[in-house]
Amino acid sequence: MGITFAIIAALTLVSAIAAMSLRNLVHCALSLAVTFAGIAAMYLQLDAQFVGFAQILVYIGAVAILIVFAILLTRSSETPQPVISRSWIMGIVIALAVFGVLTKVILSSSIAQRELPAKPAPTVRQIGDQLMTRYVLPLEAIGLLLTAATIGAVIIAMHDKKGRGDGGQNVNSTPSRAEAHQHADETHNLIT
Amino acid sequence: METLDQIKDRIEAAVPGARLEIIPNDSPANQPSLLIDHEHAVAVAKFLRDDSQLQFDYASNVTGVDWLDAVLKEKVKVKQVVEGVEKEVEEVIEKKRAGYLEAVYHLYSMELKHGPFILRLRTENRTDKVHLPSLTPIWRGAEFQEREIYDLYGIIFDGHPDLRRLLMWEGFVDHPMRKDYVEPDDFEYEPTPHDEVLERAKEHYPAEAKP
Amino acid sequence: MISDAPGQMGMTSESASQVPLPEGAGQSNYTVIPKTSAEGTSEGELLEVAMGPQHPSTHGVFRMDVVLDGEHVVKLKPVFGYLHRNHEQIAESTTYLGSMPYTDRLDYLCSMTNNWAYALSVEKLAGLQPPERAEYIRIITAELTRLVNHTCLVGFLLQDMGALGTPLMYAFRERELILDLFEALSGSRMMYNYMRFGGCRVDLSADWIEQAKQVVDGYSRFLDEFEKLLTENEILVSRTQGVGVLTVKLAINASITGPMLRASGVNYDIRKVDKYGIYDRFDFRIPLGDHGDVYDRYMIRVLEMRESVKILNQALRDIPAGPIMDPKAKIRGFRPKAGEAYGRIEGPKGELGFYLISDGSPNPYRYRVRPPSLINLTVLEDMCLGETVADVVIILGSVDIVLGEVDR
Amino acid sequence: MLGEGIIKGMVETAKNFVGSYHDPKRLTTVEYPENKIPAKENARNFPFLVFDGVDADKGLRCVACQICEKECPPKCIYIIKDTVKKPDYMGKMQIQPKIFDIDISVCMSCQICVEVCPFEAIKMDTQFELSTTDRFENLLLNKRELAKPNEYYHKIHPTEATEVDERLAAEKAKAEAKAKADAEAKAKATVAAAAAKAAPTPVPAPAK
Amino acid sequence: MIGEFFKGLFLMIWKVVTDQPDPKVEFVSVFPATIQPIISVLLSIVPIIMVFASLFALTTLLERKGLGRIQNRLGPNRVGPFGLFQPVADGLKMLTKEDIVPHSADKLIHFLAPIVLLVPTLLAYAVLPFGQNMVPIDMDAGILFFFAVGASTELSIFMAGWSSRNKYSLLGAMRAIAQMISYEIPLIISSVTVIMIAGSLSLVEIVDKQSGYHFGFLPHWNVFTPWGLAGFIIFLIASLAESNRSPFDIPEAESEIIAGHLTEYSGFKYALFFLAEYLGMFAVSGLAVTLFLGGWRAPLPFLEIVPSYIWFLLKLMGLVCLFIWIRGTLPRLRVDQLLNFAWKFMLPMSLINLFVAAIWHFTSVWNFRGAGLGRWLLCAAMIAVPYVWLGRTLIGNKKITHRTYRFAN
Repeated sequence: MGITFAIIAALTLVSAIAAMSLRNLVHCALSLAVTFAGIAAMYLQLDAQFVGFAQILVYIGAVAILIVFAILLTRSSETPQPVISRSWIMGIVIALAVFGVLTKVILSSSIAQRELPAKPAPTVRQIGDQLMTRYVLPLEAIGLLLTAATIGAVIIAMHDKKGRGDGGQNVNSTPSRAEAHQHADETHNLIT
Repeated sequence: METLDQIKDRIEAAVPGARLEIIPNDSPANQPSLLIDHEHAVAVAKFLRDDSQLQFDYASNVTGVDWLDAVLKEKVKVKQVVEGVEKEVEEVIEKKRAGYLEAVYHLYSMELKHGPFILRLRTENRTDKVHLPSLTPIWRGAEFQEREIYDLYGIIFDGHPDLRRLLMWEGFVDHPMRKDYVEPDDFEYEPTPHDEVLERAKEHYPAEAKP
Repeated sequence: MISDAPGQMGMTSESASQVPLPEGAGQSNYTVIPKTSAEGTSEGELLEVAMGPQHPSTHGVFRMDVVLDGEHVVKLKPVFGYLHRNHEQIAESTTYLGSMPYTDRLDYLCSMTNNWAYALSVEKLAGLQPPERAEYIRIITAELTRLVNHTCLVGFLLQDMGALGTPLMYAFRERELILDLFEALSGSRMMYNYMRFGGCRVDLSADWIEQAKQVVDGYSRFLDEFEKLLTENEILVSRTQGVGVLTVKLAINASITGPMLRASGVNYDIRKVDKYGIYDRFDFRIPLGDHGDVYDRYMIRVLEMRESVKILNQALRDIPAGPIMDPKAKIRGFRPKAGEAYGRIEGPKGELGFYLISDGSPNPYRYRVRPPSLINLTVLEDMCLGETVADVVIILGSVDIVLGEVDR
Repeated sequence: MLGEGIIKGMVETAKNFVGSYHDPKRLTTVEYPENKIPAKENARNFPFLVFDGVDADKGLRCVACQICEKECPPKCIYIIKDTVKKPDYMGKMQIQPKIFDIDISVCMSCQICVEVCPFEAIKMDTQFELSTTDRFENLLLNKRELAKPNEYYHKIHPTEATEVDERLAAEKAKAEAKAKADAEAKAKATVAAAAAKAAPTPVPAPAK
Repeated sequence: MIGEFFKGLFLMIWKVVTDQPDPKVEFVSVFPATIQPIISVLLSIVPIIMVFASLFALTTLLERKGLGRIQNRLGPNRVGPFGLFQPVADGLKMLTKEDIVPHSADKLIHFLAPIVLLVPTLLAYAVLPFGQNMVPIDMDAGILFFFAVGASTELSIFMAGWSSRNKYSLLGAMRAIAQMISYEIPLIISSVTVIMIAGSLSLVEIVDKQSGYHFGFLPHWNVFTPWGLAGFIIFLIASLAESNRSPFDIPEAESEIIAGHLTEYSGFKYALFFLAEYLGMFAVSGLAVTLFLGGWRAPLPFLEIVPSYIWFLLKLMGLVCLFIWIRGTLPRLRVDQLLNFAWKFMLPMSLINLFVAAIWHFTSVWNFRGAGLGRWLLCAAMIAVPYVWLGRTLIGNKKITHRTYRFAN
């Protein structure tokens, strides 16, 4: 519980709150990225290099960008709602209740009772070995799932492209010039 | 290519009711032109474009001309009895001509590689009756040039798909290529050898132009 | 676009921005047009971008109001006039000779052909006939101008494609040699003011012809080098082939001229059709494209340069001795008879014509330039629809415009 | 189409890179203030007025006929005639311009003034380093600034200047010859007149 | 105290010059124990920043001169001898320029973007082994760290583009992100081949695996294997795209979208972007050197007397010169072509390359006569055939052909 941890935790929390409460969606997304970075920093502080870097690579490099893209590419749904919901008391009550239940469960579970094991030094090689031996089935299952998702995404994207009408190559279909093209088409066949 | 007279006859046959007039050209270039009336302009143009022997598929140059009100002097040979003998005497007749705006189309054929064939359209006057039928539906190449004529001469082309000013900005009032166009005198003052600009600027901005 | 009925909920009544606005960005310059149902199925909104007049690749102060769907163009309106100086009005208020230097400034890359077109028209109007040597000189200078223009154009086109100036610099290196020739001949590097009604201003020296021969010999080597650098380059090929296609029908109907027309496959070259000057004495061919895309326009220009080199070789070999001015021509007090004439030549950019009406006074009554650059832009929108922003730039580049001529 | 074109292009640029070090033909740029490209003989920039002899005021060839002023397309020449005739460097009485201004910020170097001048008085200069800090006053050149001696003209356009000098000399010789002939004719006429006066009654050719 | 200080300093410099291990030890021990870690860290960081910042200055000059020569110009030669002080002049100009922030910009994010770009770029240097005994941190998952920090630069480009409130900036940012995400995949997969063969994520170990020579002269660099060569080329192309260099400078395509996300930046912030871009290019070239070109190892045995970091820098500059050369030659791709190229060519090729590397790994047990050559040829063929096929389909889809032209008389 060093000072580093305090700083990182505070940063993570503040940015997480900002991600929830800011009104501008892009600001929210950027705050979320800061939260991800904070979590990665915590992993690193725990000497979990691989997980920390994977967190940065996946969450900041991919997920945050994905969110940002989603915000940019979809129709803006920035409705000028009031920041605080009218039923905020109910919300707080529910949040506190959930928090209490979770705390209770965690504290009463066997994890909390167990002694902290000696600090392991998991190298990447060990993680890899474990993944390839003990956890090979889950890994394969995840791989299959992701492949299926990728193929699905490709199919959806291809469908969308067809719907767009040959990438917009079909000039004649645009109405602004249809008239002019008509004039051109009126002309007879010509010349080589 | 057929001569202009032959073409004129053919057009008259093909487009009944078309009023055509050959405008001679005295210069060594020898490029006489054909004046056509508003009502049949599009039909005549279409005939010129589509006729198999003419095929004027290419409107090279489209432009406007401004003719002010003028007094034309014409020399006419008149037979007169002078001193009892009949003689031919040249007499100068002065004719008043009302001004008009004119659109000139130079047509060529890319297919048959002949031309030019010059088509003229005239407005009735220079002030209010300045409408002409647009030939852009026949030759797309006239699109920008007709816009330019509208911009610089103020001929309104009926049937033009997008008749806006081309070179001057929207909101400009006059038509700068007209012969009676008066340059605005509100330019930035710069000393020139003649200092004409200064003189005019002084009139325009009496207070500011004083050095 | 804010709906006035407060109860009406739904997507259309929201702030029309595609992107959430940063706070305090009320007066943003975004204009977002909701797509009408007729135009497409995609749910995206359209973005209107004004490319120009200070855009780096509009070749001057030219503006295109482009409406984009993502990166694809759905509407494009060219806007002209930023360089308008009413050239025709100026010419009508000065003498016939006095507007010769102004023609230099129309298309400042090909002043010689501008001079020639104007001189040709005035000669038609006044019935002058330049002597043979002058005709040869005119052809030599015009073909050199064609080399200059096409070389520059290819350089600019590649610059627009993002080749960081290397092809442009090679092009300018060669252009420099030709400009040196022109400077030695006419005294100026760009504004030649060289042709006169009924001939040319200065005679060629034997020395000049030797230099010109050297330059022309070196030119085919340069073209080989240039083609090695570019023609087969996969990036260039994949960026230009099939982009900005112009059909034959549209090209003819829209009065497209010059290399652009021939890239669409129409055999129409005024050098062959009108045989103005003495072009019928030379052996050269007209390259024709079949696809009418940007690549064809690029290649037609390269091939035309090779043909120009051929013409130049013949002209520099055969040029006869003799006078260079029609003895009937007058410098002072030039007043052609009343009448009109339209003269045209095959400029490097297309048909450059001058339409003159004389009323017998020293100034032309009507003076009109038929600007090939402007008229070739008629089909810009047709070529660009459905292409991407990057293509718009190279399509514009392949049209070959000079704003001095477009806006006049 | 599998990358050969790109490799070819790369080879070409590499050739140019190396070439720029050993082949001076490739490197066309000139480092301007230190090196200058020698001016071409036909080069033209802005007009100047030629004077003969040593005195710019006296020797000016210009006789203020104002043709160039009329013909100048951008109207950058401004001339006011002197009201009195002054002797030129040869001592001949001539009208000279009182004011002769050229606004070189307007001038477009078209050389039409040179072509229309019947007196070979205005010629094109090759001087191009004319930048100043005041675009109004310093770019308006007056008669004094414009006048340059005939030797300078010979220096910048030797061939043309020689031709001009020959033509002028020929014209002068012709004029002198004509003047001489005129003078002789006049003299003869006067002689004849005198003779005629001397013999008041017209005597028909003596038949005797 | 002072004597020890200078002695330590001298010893450190001597050890660096002669390429000995642990150069910092003596010098750091001069200081009190409490600040020793900080001194040690500073001694690692400061030289990196100094060296690469000056390398940046040098490269801008080199680039301008080299491009000039490629284009038959002289290049900058006015400031100082041979224009050597041109970068200084440029820097002064950048610093004294007005810092313009658009009125409607999101000020905070507009301000943060260059910093957020520069910091991860600098962090990437932490794991690169610059010399035999010079690696700031020998991290177990070094290469993963490199890619992790590299990935976070994308966000800053988005920030720059979005916060400027300029259409061109936004377009540029979108293009940049699309491009960087697409090319990150081949970049990573092509480095995975090396990781697979070396069996480690640590860059130091990867360099160690490339020691030794075939036949006494051909170094054991990965680039001299079929998968290594293919991987190197893929890596190079992808790193060109990652660092937004021509022909992939689409995010900054000046002829289309002015300067992309940099349009609204000026002065010092622009300089920071510029710096970060070049530093990114150095970092990614450094990684290429480490992965494929044997890192700091000398190309020939007798050249090992030259200090190792010199070799690293030489190889790095070689790659940078290659980048400059490419920049001076090639036109730019179009966005859709760029993405097509990434997904339809680079990605399959890098996957095939991964497979080939596995084959290479398993065939290493072959020990019959001519096994080495056979293995080499097999792997080369396994790369060349898909290359030709993929290349043809990529072109075939767009109906790109060699054209012939008609002539009319």
